[in-house]
Amino acid sequence: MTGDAHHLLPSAEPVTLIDCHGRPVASTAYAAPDAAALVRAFAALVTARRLNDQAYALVRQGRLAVYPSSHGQEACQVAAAQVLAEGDWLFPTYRDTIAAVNRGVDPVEALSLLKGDWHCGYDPYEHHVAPHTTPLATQLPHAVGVAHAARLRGEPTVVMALCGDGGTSEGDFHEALNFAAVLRAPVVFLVQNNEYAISVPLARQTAAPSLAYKGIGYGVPGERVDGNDAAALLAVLGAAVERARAGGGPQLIEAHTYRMQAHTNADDASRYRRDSEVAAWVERDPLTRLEAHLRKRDLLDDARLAELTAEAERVATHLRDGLNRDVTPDPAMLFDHVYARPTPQLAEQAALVADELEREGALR
Amino acid sequence: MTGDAHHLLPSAEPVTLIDCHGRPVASTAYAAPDAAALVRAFAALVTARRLNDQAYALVRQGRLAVYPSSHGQEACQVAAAQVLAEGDWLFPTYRDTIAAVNRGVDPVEALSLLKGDWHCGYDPYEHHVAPHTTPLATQLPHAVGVAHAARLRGEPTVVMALCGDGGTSEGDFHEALNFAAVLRAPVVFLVQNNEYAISVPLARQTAAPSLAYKGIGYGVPGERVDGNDAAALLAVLGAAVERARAGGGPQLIEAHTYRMQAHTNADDASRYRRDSEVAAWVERDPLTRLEAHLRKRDLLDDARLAELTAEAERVATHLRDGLNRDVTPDPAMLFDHVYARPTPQLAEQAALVADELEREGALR
Amino acid sequence: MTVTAPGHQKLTMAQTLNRALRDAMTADPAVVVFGEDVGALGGVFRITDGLTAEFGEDRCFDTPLAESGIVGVAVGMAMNGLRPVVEMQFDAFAYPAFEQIVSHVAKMRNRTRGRVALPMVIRVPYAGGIGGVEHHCDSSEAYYAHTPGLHVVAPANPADAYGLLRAAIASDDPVVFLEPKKLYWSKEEVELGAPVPGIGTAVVRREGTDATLIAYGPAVPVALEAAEVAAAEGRSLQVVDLRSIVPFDDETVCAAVRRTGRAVVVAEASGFASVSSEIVARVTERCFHALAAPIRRVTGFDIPYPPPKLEHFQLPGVDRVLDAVDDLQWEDR
Amino acid sequence: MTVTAPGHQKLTMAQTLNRALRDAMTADPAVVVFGEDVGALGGVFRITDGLTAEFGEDRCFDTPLAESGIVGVAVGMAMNGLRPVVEMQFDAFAYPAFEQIVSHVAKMRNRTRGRVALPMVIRVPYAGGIGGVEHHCDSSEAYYAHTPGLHVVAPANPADAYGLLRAAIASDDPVVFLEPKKLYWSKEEVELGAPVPGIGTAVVRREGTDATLIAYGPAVPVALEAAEVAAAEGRSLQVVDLRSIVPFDDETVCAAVRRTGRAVVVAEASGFASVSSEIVARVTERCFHALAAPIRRVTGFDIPYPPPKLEHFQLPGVDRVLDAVDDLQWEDR
Ligand SMILES: Cc1ncc(C[n+]2csc(CCOP(=O)(O)OP(=O)(O)O)c2C)c(N)n1
Ligand SMILES: Cc1ncc(C[n+]2csc(CCOP(=O)(O)OP(=O)(O)O)c2C)c(N)n1
Ligand SMILES: [Mg+2]
Ligand SMILES: [Mg+2]
Repeated sequence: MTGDAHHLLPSAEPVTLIDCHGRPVASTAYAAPDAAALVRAFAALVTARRLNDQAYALVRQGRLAVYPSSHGQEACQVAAAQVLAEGDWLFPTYRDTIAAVNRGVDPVEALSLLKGDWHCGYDPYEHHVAPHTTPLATQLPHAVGVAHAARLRGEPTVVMALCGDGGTSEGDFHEALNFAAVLRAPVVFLVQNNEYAISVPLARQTAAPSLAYKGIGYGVPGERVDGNDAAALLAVLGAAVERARAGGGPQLIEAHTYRMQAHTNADDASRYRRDSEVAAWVERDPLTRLEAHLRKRDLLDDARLAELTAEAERVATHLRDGLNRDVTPDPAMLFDHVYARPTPQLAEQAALVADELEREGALR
Repeated sequence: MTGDAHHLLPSAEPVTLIDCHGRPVASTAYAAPDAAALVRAFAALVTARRLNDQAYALVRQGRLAVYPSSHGQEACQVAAAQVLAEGDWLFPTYRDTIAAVNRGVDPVEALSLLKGDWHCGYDPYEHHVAPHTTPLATQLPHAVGVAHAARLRGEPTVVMALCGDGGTSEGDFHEALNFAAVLRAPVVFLVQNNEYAISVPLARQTAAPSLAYKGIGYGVPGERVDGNDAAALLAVLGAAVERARAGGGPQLIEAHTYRMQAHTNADDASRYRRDSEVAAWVERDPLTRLEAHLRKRDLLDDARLAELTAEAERVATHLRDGLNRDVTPDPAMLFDHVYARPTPQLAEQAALVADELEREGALR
Repeated sequence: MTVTAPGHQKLTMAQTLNRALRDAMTADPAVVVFGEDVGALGGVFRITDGLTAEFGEDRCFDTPLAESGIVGVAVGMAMNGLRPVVEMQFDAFAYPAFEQIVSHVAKMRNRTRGRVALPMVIRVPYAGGIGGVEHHCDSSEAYYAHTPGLHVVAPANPADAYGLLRAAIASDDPVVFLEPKKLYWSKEEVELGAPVPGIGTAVVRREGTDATLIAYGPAVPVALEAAEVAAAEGRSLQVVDLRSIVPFDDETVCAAVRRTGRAVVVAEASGFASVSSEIVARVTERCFHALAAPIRRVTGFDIPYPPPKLEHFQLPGVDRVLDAVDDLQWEDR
Repeated sequence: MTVTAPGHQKLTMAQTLNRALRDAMTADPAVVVFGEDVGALGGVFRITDGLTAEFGEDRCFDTPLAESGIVGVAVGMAMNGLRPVVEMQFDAFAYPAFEQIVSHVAKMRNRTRGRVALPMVIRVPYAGGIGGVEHHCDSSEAYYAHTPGLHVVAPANPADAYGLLRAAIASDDPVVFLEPKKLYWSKEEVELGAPVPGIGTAVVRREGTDATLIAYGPAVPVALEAAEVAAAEGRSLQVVDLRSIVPFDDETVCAAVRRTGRAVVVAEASGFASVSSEIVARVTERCFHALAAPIRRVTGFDIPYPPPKLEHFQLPGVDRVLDAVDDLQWEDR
């Protein structure tokens, strides 16, 4: 029974294909993605960074209530989306707006939750992106259910389920991985280990050698990847998706990355970490790294970068315009979507609000 | 960070020190317990088996509502109790009555729950045995809390926390192991893998190579032991307790054993397993195995066995007498122990019952 | 809805529930059943007996022992075209799934403005009266009834059990389906082909003119028995069976109370901040001037469910109901 | 109880809660504080600010991110001589701990016939009105209040917050301590040396003769403001602040309602099967003939808590309270 146990263990070091200086790193286990894939990833990274920073700015301008930025984690976000095929599902957390956008979700709709207009601003079925989930790890069993339903119908769907290092401590993480393993559900669990859960550093979250070692306890292969290396992420996540699609079951992947900004703009990171710690991660930035690599290989030049920057600017403008447009949500919505049909009780309550509004109108 | 990861993995095969024929098995990792310890364990096993079978009989006679027997798992029960020092704590499940009794709990009081007199019939502080827990795995975080509190006070307490193979699937198992690891709490988690959770076989519970592989995901050493070999259990559990007491933190131990009877007498095991499967485990019986071993070493003879059997009979008689005594619990108890002092609301409700009883009395 | 076996038959509630599952699975391939021990064993109460044999492992299967996982996976399956019916083995063992139920099952439709519906049923064998040990006898309906977005129903007889379970499975909204354990073995002539009562409709089980007993689930037989005894003593009690706690049938209940001007709510759950509280509050709000006396409650006490030897003190019994009826200020006005 | 800083000071509720923790930790070395982000960060609301620095890592520490684990570990620590005070980061994030709270925290004393007490406090920043996103604004008191074995309290001002938290920590029973988030920054003259209100005592916050507003937690300031507005319009409203939901102060509440003969319950939580239902039910049961009109409820609707842009429709506001008062059948009799 335990003969093949060790293949479930992750590599001792995170898989890296491109180092901090943009130089290729040899790997026996994973082939580097082709040039087109890397260029595509880089384009997405440029827009991703711009969107992160734009959203952050919009908070300061009062157009967004709060934004948990993935600045520094963009390679995870982009790769998680790009390795999926049409029809595959993505299950994002509150920090994974960029991943959702990379699956096709309009960034304005994606930020509806954080603007305060409505909980989920997009149609989850349109791009097969589940609503952003706030209660930690609770989306993971949903991902297993979606995958298992597809498998029962013989569909080739793979599900990419995201969570953070903190989220791995929740019971739902455990139950989801176990269900996925027992059901052999085609789910890729990607843990973005950004070293912090709000203020709590990884060492207080777990005593494990690494989070990827949790896989073997479910009979799920664990793998570790450099979360700031888009090439390695595309390779490792891509392989996991292929394996799952082929019936190989779930996989657990820990991406080692770093939360460059505070948890959200409402957080004060100076209370629990030093700037020098953050500074050390700047040189591992996923954008500069891939940029250096592409330039070395002549896959990128200033002109092309200017184009990408302009495209990113266009998307940022779209976001800004969208969020600057004030929506006045209709209070009837409060009652419309609690059940397929309002209960008699809700109909009464809706009438009360309608009456209040009418009287207010009459007063004006 | 991962250099020392592999020492957290369990041995490929469960640790065995005495084989099915009572012959010693060499182990490089664990020394065999001394003769006195083995003889003491055997004495306890004889009583344990008798108690299990007596309790089962008492269900048929209607003196117990239900009994989840540990017949076949007695070596786990006895060893879990015997490796502890005075003042250490035991956290049992509903199936661990024998372990509780081996810590000193009166079997009559231990079975109060299953007789229906009161939820917990004994004082948990008297022998440091927590109430039997029914909601699966929920006792495990309690065990961590008791251990951590002791550690904060600098006390040498170790906590033995029991659960079943099914219980490992619950979120609370995960959270408890993680807390224990991060807090370095002196807890030994003993999973009695008896192959079934009611009707659900292990293969539907987990896809892991073995449950002991769950340890590494928390940075907790995992170990596997033959759960029908009292010697191996004493050695492995004893080492874990010592390690925990010395500040080495928690350990996860999976004991491979088998539930010889149905889940409880209310269960119909023929619906989900074949008799032949059960029969195969008879030769691995923990009692016959240790008996054969002790006889080979002249540590046991017929006369001594007769003594032990008589002692077991005495305990069984005590249990029978105790359970045959009908207790009429005082309904005032319903209200006395909800809060330190009854709320005004409860005082009113207690008065209502008292009034009913008085009127009933008046009618008679 | 096709029903395989029309005609009258004498069946227990356990049997009609099993039949409802089987008929629903036959009628709609999207219906899947899973939970702890629901496969080979057929569930500890045998409600899923034979389903794996008949429909295969894909349609009815055992899961790992993890209730949050069961409900969470069901959410995902419901999101992706299926109609899961999951079993929580006992009332108190649904609590590990509480976050999934409150934060997702109840809210998914609302969060997504109606785009993601969750047609799923959470079956909960519930309440006491069976001599069960602690954590096996909780009346947990208030937790669910207080949570907007869930339907909460509790049948009180085999026929309703069949009809309500079919309706629950057919519903496009999540339903918490409470099965009174002590009524599993109650037997009754059932016409399986009969029209299914809609979720949200209460029914007057017994006509009466002096006072109205309002009950649901396991308390209904108690109310009916009390009415029987009262009749012998010359008092005519009406009995309303809610069947559906959410939505609540204000119309039927209030009409019944107005007819008699007096009412007693009977329920097994602890009374404080409960469904009983709600019934008293909403009926009083609506029928205040028709009431000759305040509505009384006969409920479980505000204590943890007692051990078997003491549970009869906790259960609302006929005597306690009749005492409450006696207390309805018959002389005061 | 020793209190470090007597005398009057103008303090926010966040500050008095912090002071209560500090004073309790100083007074009793058995008091330990833990939860998510309560250490270096001082909690996302800064209620535990400075405690780790002052008392060390053993007395105030961050835990892994797992609420069931936090509460479960606290149970064990309380079993073994300590007095844990744990923080759930937001209301909806206490739900993963629901099984531990209902099946263990609430029942341990009862299960063990009083041998094992659990002197522990579960602090829950709760309710809305702060523009929070989904799952950050739940009014979850009904779940706890319905569960026998728990004390449930909710302060409505900085002084009570101090006193009730000291009382909760001193209690030998578990207390669910609900902190209205929107009142964290409300400021008041506080006399920290003043006698601590006992758990279980309501208080009349404002005298009045025409009708009684019954409120708790975040609804109290709304009730007081409504009374102020009503006074200007010539109607005299009395305001009762429950402070303690369990135990419930029937005496104070019923005396207040009897004085006016009319009442409105104001609460933020959804109304169905809620604490509000209980208040209406029990006050009506006790004061029926003193009531000129049925007691009205102004509560949250039976919907999931809405997004920020719409939350003002969900919150009971002054106008809605005054509408309910107007509805108390002033002309009918
Ligand atoms: C069940 C639950 N508990 C607590 C929270 C509050 N909370 C929001 S984010 C967060 C930290 C999460 O850390 P991690 O999983 O590492 O994700 P990251 O924010 O770093 O992306 C916490 C504690 C929550 N959202 N859900
Ligand atoms: C939270 C919870 N869910 C379900 C149950 C019902 N139940 C009681 S025992 C059992 C099987 C437990 O199996 P395992 O953990 O292997 O222990 P064993 O009975 O084999 O000793 C189940 C499902 C329970 N007690 N608690
Ligand atoms: Mg993180
Ligand atoms: Mg087992």
